[in-house]
Amino acid sequence: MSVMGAPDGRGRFGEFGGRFVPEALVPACLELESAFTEAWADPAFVAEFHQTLRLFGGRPTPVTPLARLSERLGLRVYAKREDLAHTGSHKINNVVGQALLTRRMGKGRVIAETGAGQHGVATATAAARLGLDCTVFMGEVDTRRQELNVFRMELLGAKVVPVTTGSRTLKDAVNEALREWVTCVADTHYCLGSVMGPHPFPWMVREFQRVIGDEARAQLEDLGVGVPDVVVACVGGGSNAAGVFAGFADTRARLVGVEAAGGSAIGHGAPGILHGMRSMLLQDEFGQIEEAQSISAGLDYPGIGPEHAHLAASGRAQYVEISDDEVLDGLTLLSETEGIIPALETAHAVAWVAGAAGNELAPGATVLLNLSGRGDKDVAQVRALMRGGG
Amino acid sequence: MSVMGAPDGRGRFGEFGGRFVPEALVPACLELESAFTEAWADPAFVAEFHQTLRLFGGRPTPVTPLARLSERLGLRVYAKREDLAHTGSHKINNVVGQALLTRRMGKGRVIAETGAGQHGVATATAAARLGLDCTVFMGEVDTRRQELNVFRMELLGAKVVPVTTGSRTLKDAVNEALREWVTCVADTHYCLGSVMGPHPFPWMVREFQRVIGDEARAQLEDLGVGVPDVVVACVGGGSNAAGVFAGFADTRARLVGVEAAGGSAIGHGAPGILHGMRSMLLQDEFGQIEEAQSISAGLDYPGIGPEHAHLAASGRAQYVEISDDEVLDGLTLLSETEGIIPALETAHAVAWVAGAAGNELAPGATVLLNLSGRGDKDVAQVRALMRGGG
Amino acid sequence: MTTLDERLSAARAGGRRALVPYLMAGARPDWTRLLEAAVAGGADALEVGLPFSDPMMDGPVIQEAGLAALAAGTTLDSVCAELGALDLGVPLVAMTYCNVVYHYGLERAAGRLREAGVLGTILPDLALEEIDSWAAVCDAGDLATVLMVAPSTPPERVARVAARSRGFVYAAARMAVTGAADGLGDGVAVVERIRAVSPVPAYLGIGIASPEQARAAATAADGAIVGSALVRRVLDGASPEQVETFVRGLREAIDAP
Amino acid sequence: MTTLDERLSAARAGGRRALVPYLMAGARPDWTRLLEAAVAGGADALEVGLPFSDPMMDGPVIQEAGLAALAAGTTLDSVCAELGALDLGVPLVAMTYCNVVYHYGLERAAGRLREAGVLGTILPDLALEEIDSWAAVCDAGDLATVLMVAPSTPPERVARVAARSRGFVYAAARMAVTGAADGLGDGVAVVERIRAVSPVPAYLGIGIASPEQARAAATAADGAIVGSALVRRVLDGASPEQVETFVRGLREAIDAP
Ligand SMILES: Cc1ncc(COP(=O)(O)O)c(C=O)c1O
Ligand SMILES: Cc1ncc(COP(=O)(O)O)c(C=O)c1O
Repeated sequence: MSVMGAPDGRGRFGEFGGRFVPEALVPACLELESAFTEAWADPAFVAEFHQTLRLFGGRPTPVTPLARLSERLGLRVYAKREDLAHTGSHKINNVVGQALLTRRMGKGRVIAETGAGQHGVATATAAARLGLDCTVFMGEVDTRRQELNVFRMELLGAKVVPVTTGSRTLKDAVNEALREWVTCVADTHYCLGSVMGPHPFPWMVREFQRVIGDEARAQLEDLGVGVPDVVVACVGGGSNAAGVFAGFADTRARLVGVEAAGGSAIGHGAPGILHGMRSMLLQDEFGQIEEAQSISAGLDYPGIGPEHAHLAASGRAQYVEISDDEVLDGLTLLSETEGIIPALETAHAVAWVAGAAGNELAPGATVLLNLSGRGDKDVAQVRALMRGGG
Repeated sequence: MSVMGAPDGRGRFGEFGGRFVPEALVPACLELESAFTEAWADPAFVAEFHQTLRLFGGRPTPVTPLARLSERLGLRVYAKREDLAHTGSHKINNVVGQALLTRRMGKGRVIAETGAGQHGVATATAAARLGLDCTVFMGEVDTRRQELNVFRMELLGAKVVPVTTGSRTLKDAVNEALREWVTCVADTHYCLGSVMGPHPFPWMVREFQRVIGDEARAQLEDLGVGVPDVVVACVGGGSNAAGVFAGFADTRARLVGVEAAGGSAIGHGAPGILHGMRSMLLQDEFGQIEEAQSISAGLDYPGIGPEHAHLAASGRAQYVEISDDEVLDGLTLLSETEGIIPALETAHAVAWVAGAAGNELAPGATVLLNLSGRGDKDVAQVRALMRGGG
Repeated sequence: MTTLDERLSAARAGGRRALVPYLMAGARPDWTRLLEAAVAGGADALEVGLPFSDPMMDGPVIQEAGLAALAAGTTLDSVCAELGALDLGVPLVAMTYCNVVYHYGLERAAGRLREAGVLGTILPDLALEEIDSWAAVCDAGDLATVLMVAPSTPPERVARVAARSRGFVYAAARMAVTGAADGLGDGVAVVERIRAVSPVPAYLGIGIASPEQARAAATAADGAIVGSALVRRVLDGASPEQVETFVRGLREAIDAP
Repeated sequence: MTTLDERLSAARAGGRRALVPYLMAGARPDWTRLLEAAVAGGADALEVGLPFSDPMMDGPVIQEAGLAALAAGTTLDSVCAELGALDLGVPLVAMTYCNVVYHYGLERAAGRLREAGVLGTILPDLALEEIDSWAAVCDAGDLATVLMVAPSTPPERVARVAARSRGFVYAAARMAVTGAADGLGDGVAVVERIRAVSPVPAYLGIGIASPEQARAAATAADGAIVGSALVRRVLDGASPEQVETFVRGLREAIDAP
């Protein structure tokens, strides 16, 4: 397997990945695997995917040279602007792909899990656009924390189901979506939100997201930058990182994934099995999954996509951590110097670049920062945090 | 003067426009007029403008065929997606232009007025990007209604000054910004937010916004649609409408501007002089300016850009009204059928298209809808309105 | 000690329809007494849940029991220690999720479970494609790997699943996670599909809640698995005697002529 | 009735430095008594504000007075009616914004004002480039159009503004809207620039608040305009006597040897 090529027949990236699901879901995963494999080899489907992203999703997103930030840090920083994609983050790439595939499979409904609501809103968006029914599972705690995103999904015609089991957050929303999927695989596709879950999801989602890296590679070429020294992205499940890394896996660019310190599956986790995949997971000494703790809902996941576990194990990518404290500085730095308020998730990557400038990152190094999403969704929270208001 | 060409030497579009400002501001207006005229004729400036919009602002924004809405309405509707531009609306086009011009004029600071905060956030954004100081005047009532936008501006490094005079809303913010400008014209540019104010603002802002129409014209050509039957846009001050109309003024396309019923300067106003311009204004029998009343803050302006007053007088464009009641239906219609939650402002244009389908708009008519901005900013308000929660 | 296959085949040969109640280890401090009560009520084998934080195949009732067990500090070790001290006289099958045994270590987990008297395991998130390493360890350690056949399992796959399953095949009566329901769902068809390709006993579970359902299930298949309906009673505070009575009701329905 | 030019030139020829207090019509029910008090205190002419909803050249004090006047129902007609009934003995200059007179109709407004005894107008938002139609009407109706020169007005433009101004030129002491301030700002330079190109009297205003400033202004220029400092007192409830006293203080400072 080439670096960031397709996984093996069992959906493995090295030791990680696989398909650990109840028998009831195996046929659906197999169906999905063959449907995706076939669709992705079909130029008509690929063209439809790219056309939908172009006409509806706002692609290509630009690569923006960040002159003032660069000067401040003594680096040459470029941002891949997923914040400009429809619905405000890279999430749209994946959901457009999966929604088109759902239609191609002859299914009329999608279900999805969501944490803060970004993937839920994106899924509801793609479903509305294609006329699919949509149900989104969201931890009850999150439905209260993010009631506006719940309302957004409802405006888009989706049904939001509060999940009252377990910790009532993202992890449990995934469980509940999987449980629901068991009951309706025949006519429903589970639109998973990151490069996680059972095979073929980690691979398929990465392929839908690789448009980020492929575009950026060409755009940096056009800008005369060529291959950057470093490509950096935040990592929750790891879809934006996988998408941008995919464009540079075969280059000499250093790949850096930035996890939230409180959700650092590579940094603090151990191999394990959850949500259909073998990967690195936060867990206790008995193999019980622990809850992640992060200022940013989108990084609040105790696992990481299996391909990242493999990239870490093989040394091709490096995974670092940023603590909640450092995140707000990253957010204000980019806002003030460049007029771009990043999502809290994205601010982890900004904070790492700022901290690494001058030491881990040599002066003048070229950095491609994947600006995975815009911060509008987080502004109320950031305000409360900065004012010490909770 | 050709339709939507440059105004005459006094900045008149027919009977409207001009420059009604205190003597202290006249030199600054003259300086701006010549700076803009010269810059706009300088290919280097124009190239920098377009490059900044491309690399930073997310242009070109796509034209999206709205298949499901079209089917629902029996029309062929296309949306120009300004909601995908950086900061979420067309406002970025204008502020990028003015910020670049500010730098070119050797000024280090911008001031701006804002109502709900969209233009303020956009101005703060462009200022941060270019390293300009920025102060935004915002009615005190609005700073309380839109505290998150105040915080956004602050994150971007801008200072927000609550305006406590008059009705403490947009109209007064303009007055206050003009008053402030009197005190600092030497080193400060007033970055006005729409096609209003004294010459050269209405012309200059329209020129910065015409990128919308120029792009859309070419994109509709590429899509095989050619010139649409109708081009429709919502109208507050009128910048997004002017921008998109400019691309089609020389065609046979019908141009329709949609005002909020409670802010309908064409529908219910009379000629008058305010904020440096002669235009159509809501005013009482004594020439006192009345407050506009609209569900959408961005249309809550008692005037309209002078060029629109002229386009209405000359018959080249038609101006219609949509009441607050109809707006929410427009918003949900587009959300559910296409996965795009429009701004409340934009929802006026959607509502007009929906209402006109089948009567004013013949079945099968091609419609270009200028999707001026995204609805994220309005979601909390819409939720409260729909739940009757106020 | 014999294997699960031997034990269950022996019963089957005697024409007996099996009743397999499910109980969650550690859900209550007296959980082992509930196992005894179930045996006294007429269970032929017991499914014992080892709690996992993220039980993706379980509905709300068994989730709740699992959380209670975890909150009480239940671990694979603590369960095995308590089970090892019992002599129930019926075979035990542990039901848990992959991560619990993988994290413990496959060989170590198999050894520890077998040592505690467990004869088989059900890991619902361990699909056929992923089973090899665990199955090898289990085969070597005389621990049966019970696999599931779902209504969605295509015929050719039923054959492979059945062939790889040990002790019995868990026939899922419906496309659903655990939880009480009505009727047998697709259970009869699932059992027929298994029967068509394999001689292995098929026990029908998922949503079997009442004596009537248990009887119908044990008639269509070789046995009935009753989980959430029993666990619900346990969570509601049923005494061991009440548990025994409930199980006896199932038993009698199954055995009625 | 004579023109503003004649009246002010006559005073100037006599060597008298003019004091021009500003008061907002309708800000208080007894506003005309305040005009009388200002005359009694020694005003040479009065600037009378006609309220406008959006007074872009005014600071907070005059804005407040204008809003109070509007709230009390003050209109161009109501002001003219009250002014017409007075005999103040000094020339009146109306200060308002374009829309008030444009909406009323230019000829009609000019006629109505002149009829009420007003000799001149200041429309601060009517720039030189836009003045022609209003100026033509005023010239025809013997109503003076007073224009402003600001510190930012370039020299060649000063000449054009001064040439087009009637009665006097309003020399703005600073780049600011109306409102009390310290010193004369750029006033001396502005007056010099006007003097260099035109014989028209120049009155200095914007931020002239105290007797000392009034004296300095009337020394540098041909007269001093005092607005916000007086209006502040009116809003704070000063009696006509107190207004008279305040104006007299300004007068005495100006006239002191
Ligand atoms: C803006 C943004 N960035 C990153 C993430 C993390 O997801 P992933 O690691 O799959 O890119 C999220 C998830 O919601 C997000 O909204
Ligand atoms: C999304 C959107 N559309 C329209 C408007 C109205 O402005 P204009 O008429 O200048 O386009 C605004 C103003 O804030 C806006 O935010």
